[in-house]
Amino acid sequence: MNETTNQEKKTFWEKLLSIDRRIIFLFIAVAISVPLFFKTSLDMPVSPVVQEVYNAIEKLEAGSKVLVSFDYDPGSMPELQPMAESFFRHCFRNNLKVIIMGLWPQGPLQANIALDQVFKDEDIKAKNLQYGIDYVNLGFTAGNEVVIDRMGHDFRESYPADSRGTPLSEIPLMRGVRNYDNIDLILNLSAGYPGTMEWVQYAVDVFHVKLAAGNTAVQAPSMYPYIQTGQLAGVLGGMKGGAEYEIALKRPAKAVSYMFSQAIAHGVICLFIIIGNIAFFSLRKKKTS
Amino acid sequence: MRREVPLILTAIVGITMIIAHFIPPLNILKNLFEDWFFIIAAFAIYLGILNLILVNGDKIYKKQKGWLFGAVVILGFLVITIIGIFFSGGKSFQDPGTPFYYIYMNLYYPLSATMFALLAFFVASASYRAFRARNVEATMLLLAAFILMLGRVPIGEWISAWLPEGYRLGDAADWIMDFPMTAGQKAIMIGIALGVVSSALRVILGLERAYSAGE
Amino acid sequence: MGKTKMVRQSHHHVGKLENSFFISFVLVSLLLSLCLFALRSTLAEEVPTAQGETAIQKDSVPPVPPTNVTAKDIPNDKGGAITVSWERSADDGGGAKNVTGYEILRSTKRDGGYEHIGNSPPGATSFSDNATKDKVLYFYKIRALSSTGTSESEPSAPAFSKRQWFNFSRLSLFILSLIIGSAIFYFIEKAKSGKGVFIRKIAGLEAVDDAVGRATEMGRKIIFIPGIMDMDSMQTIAGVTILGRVAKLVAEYEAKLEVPVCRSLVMVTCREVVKEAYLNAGRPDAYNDDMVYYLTDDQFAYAAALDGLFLRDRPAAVFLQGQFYAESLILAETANSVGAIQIAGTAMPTQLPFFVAACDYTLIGEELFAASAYLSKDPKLLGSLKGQDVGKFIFLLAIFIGAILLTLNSVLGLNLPDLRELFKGI
Amino acid sequence: MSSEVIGIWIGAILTLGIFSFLYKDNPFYKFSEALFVGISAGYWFVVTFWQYFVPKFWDNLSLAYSELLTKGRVDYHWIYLVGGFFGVLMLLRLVPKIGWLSRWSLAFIVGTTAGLQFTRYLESNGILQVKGTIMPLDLTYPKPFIAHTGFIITDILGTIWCNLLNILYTYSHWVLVVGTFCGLIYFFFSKEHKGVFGGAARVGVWFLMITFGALFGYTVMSRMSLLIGRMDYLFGIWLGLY
Repeated sequence: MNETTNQEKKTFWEKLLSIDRRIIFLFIAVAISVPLFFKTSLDMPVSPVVQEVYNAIEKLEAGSKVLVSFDYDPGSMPELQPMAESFFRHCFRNNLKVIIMGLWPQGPLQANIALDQVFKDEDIKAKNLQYGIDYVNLGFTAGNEVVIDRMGHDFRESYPADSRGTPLSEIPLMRGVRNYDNIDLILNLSAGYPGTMEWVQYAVDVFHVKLAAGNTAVQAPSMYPYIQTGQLAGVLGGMKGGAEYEIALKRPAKAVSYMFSQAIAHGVICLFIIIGNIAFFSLRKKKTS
Repeated sequence: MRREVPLILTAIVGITMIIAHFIPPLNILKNLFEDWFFIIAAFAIYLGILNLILVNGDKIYKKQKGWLFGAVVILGFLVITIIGIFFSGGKSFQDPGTPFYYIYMNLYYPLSATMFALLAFFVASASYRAFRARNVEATMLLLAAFILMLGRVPIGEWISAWLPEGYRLGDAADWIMDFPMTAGQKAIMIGIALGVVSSALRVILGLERAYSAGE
Repeated sequence: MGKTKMVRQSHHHVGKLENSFFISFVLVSLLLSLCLFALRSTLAEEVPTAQGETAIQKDSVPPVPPTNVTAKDIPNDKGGAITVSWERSADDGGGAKNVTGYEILRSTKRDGGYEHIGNSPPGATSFSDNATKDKVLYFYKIRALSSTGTSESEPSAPAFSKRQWFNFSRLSLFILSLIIGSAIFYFIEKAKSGKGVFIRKIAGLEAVDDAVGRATEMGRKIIFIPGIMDMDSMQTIAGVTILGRVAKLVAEYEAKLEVPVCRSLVMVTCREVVKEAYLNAGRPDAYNDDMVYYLTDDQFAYAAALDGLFLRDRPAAVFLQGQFYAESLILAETANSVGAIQIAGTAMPTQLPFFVAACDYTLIGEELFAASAYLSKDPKLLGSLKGQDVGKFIFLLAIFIGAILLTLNSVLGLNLPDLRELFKGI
Repeated sequence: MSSEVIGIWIGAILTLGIFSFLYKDNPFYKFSEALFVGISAGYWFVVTFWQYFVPKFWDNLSLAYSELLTKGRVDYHWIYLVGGFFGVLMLLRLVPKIGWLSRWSLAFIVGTTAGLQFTRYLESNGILQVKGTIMPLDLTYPKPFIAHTGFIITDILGTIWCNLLNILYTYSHWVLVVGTFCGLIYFFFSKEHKGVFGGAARVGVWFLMITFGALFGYTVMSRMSLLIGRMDYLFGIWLGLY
């Protein structure tokens, strides 16, 4: 990969091409950190795949049941936590019933952290939401996609009790819920396996339930084929997706404020790519002449 | 025995799993086999752990270079294991408030998240090196990456704000994601499907059996 | 990326016979698909429906009862379940008599003996009864509940659940599995008879020899990483079989191999594979279990340890073959910074770009699964690659014909068949 | 200091330890790495124990045992003993003479994986993607575009850019179908990539390259977010600078 292996004195362009990568690292660190000190809010348009997720929730009638699966761990918090909060805000604002679960061991904990944040909002606090009636946390069950499959027959096959150990039959919210037939929408926050792909393959393809998702930016593109085939309603991709959702919801929060750092860092990388290409072409010109 | 049993077992189990997909009453086997897999893996982890301890223990015993770090590995392992198995309330070991959770949040999580965050730097250095317009293919790679990188953040909106709606960088990025990217990805996915089918068959037919032959 | 330079893997050119085989396969597949298509409608089940009479609207207290209660067997299952559906009560969704939920009642007689078997929330229109005895006739009633009283619907027409011995919604998948499977099988068998197969050159795999050779010359290690997933992933299995081929080369060259893994089962498997490879290369004494060792099950801790290993041991070649997630670039960039030749391969579309950007050679998706066959040069295994191509050909044909038919429909307003219907149940 | 504050300090120091690797390998990193390997190995061991071994093996068997004791009947939960049997075979590797028995367990695992993924991939990655690609090759005709920005350069650039995009928008469906088609042709192993076939394979490679570029560009965002999260932790939570 080394462009210059000859021992002759390197020209400026040659030096630039084989620049020590630690210099690039330094630029990135600065580009990310400095904007954090300026709390700036940016406006941006909402892309269609995000709008579709918003619409999927917005279309539900009050009292509809939404299953939210938390399939990530703290490693993806910066991207997915803002989405989780926005999902909860949206659901509670529209008086939807929320059933929380997780295919990742730490998932349901992330849900609790997000709930704590959301309950600080005045309008949601005013609703005086009650555990077991307005929302419930089923917790984690091991088994990955097998859990999804079994829930298609009966939730109780995977979750005999909620995360607090209360049998599902004793939870008012769960009484009318047997399987996906009784769920109006599944929201999935996913950072890998098991995640949205498994929900598509095992819940949507088999039991024909509606699904919308929030993904890390890495994962989101692999969901586009599923959106195109209608297996998935829409997807929020990474921090940008989260920020757009916050804007669609008219409730800017964390994701929107982080976007400034994001934008500067992208700019820096693009500049580096441009400089790299200028150096590459000036060298090539010199060689041919 | 040594050679035949594994081959026959693989073939029978593999074919059963394929057939079970089409015969509803056999579905129960799928769940059962997956549970067995988890049980086997739960047993096998002792082999891995034993190996880890032996390798690092050997380092300490022989006072090899960096033996102190070997001690850190073993100590870290023992502390969290003993706490997790015996002192964190059994099955609810991950609940907030347990000592296991404390170690998780304050040691494991920062280490894991920081390792993950290193990617931000590596993405920058890799793109600087790889994205040069050497030929047609490399140029396409570069252009697609460039448009996506700018189109996904507000900078893209600012520098293309003078263009009419539907023609800005963000829109171009969306179009790339929706059509050429989806097309390329579909091709890869369909290829993978056939690759999996073919290697699964090779395994089931016993043509690819390095894992179970020998002696 | 693979250059399209070709190598002839064997002396025989397989000619016309193969082409006719291709064509006959396609014809058979189309024929079978059409048969199944025709068959499907006759196989479809009669759905017994009961036209419940609309309840007489009274000004009395209870809510309007639900209507149109129907019950039917859930198709293509192992039996023991019936779906009940109904139309909501007119009072569902507001008003003084607002429905607060539904109770599902079941009996084996139309006129009485109904038992309460479950609840549904307001707004619901269906319920699956997962506790039926097969081949027993059941009648269902839905009772609407409200704070002011309850009302029952007319009973449904009888329904019974039955065990289905074949899932007809997956028939097209079944036929396709058979066709592709037998194509692969056919070409494997054919290769056994000595007829060779053309396989195009895959640049990443041509480089394996060089990489191992270079490591031998430099006297440095070769590190092989079979992904981060367990043995329940086909990609790990593919990676491990590639390890077998690479290990044999390593043994022949007398180079040094190290395989750090992150799953215990993978460790056990890799040990078997490497041991076997050394045995086949005639150097069983050079093998020792320490070449394959376990680090940790954790994705990033594994990456951290490998990064340290790369910097301290400066391997000459690094193989990354298997299922990778975010750690792909952490590994590839660090290995690149110490100047190792990197040959990567994965079927994770999201990680391929990083390998393409940071590694010298990358096996893309299907190439990963083809690699062990390619490296083995075993005609039987190469035959299976040819079989895969039949699958690709069928898919290409389906896309081509399907798109043309639909285009003709939309441009000329024709009513030609929609090929997507073939895969309806999936 | 409360345990929470101590926790934040430990977290911050370990964060810096990992970051120090970016400069060069050093004892601080080596310590963090060793600690990470040890802790994570223990973490997953504990998780496997409580979330797989106990519920899937132990609980099922104790259920079976109690059924036997209380009701005197052999119920189906005993079947989990088979999984345990394979698990024990695995551990026999520690006994060199009969270590080969572990291959039975491996054979079982490999067979299950091969069988399960055969149908799964053919269905979700194969048939469904083919089905999604079958679509009418409709054309959409956006309006031709002439820019009026008041500057000659932006007018020209804008007109070129917008009309270029217009062409692409017009052929969107073609791009999807042709891209998938040619991409698949690239993967053919048994046919030489030359002539028309080679041309199609070349176009396929272009599509793969665009796909990789787009995926890379798209991912940059996610990676930056992670670093933002860490920096926020260091500056905001640990140092409390803002």
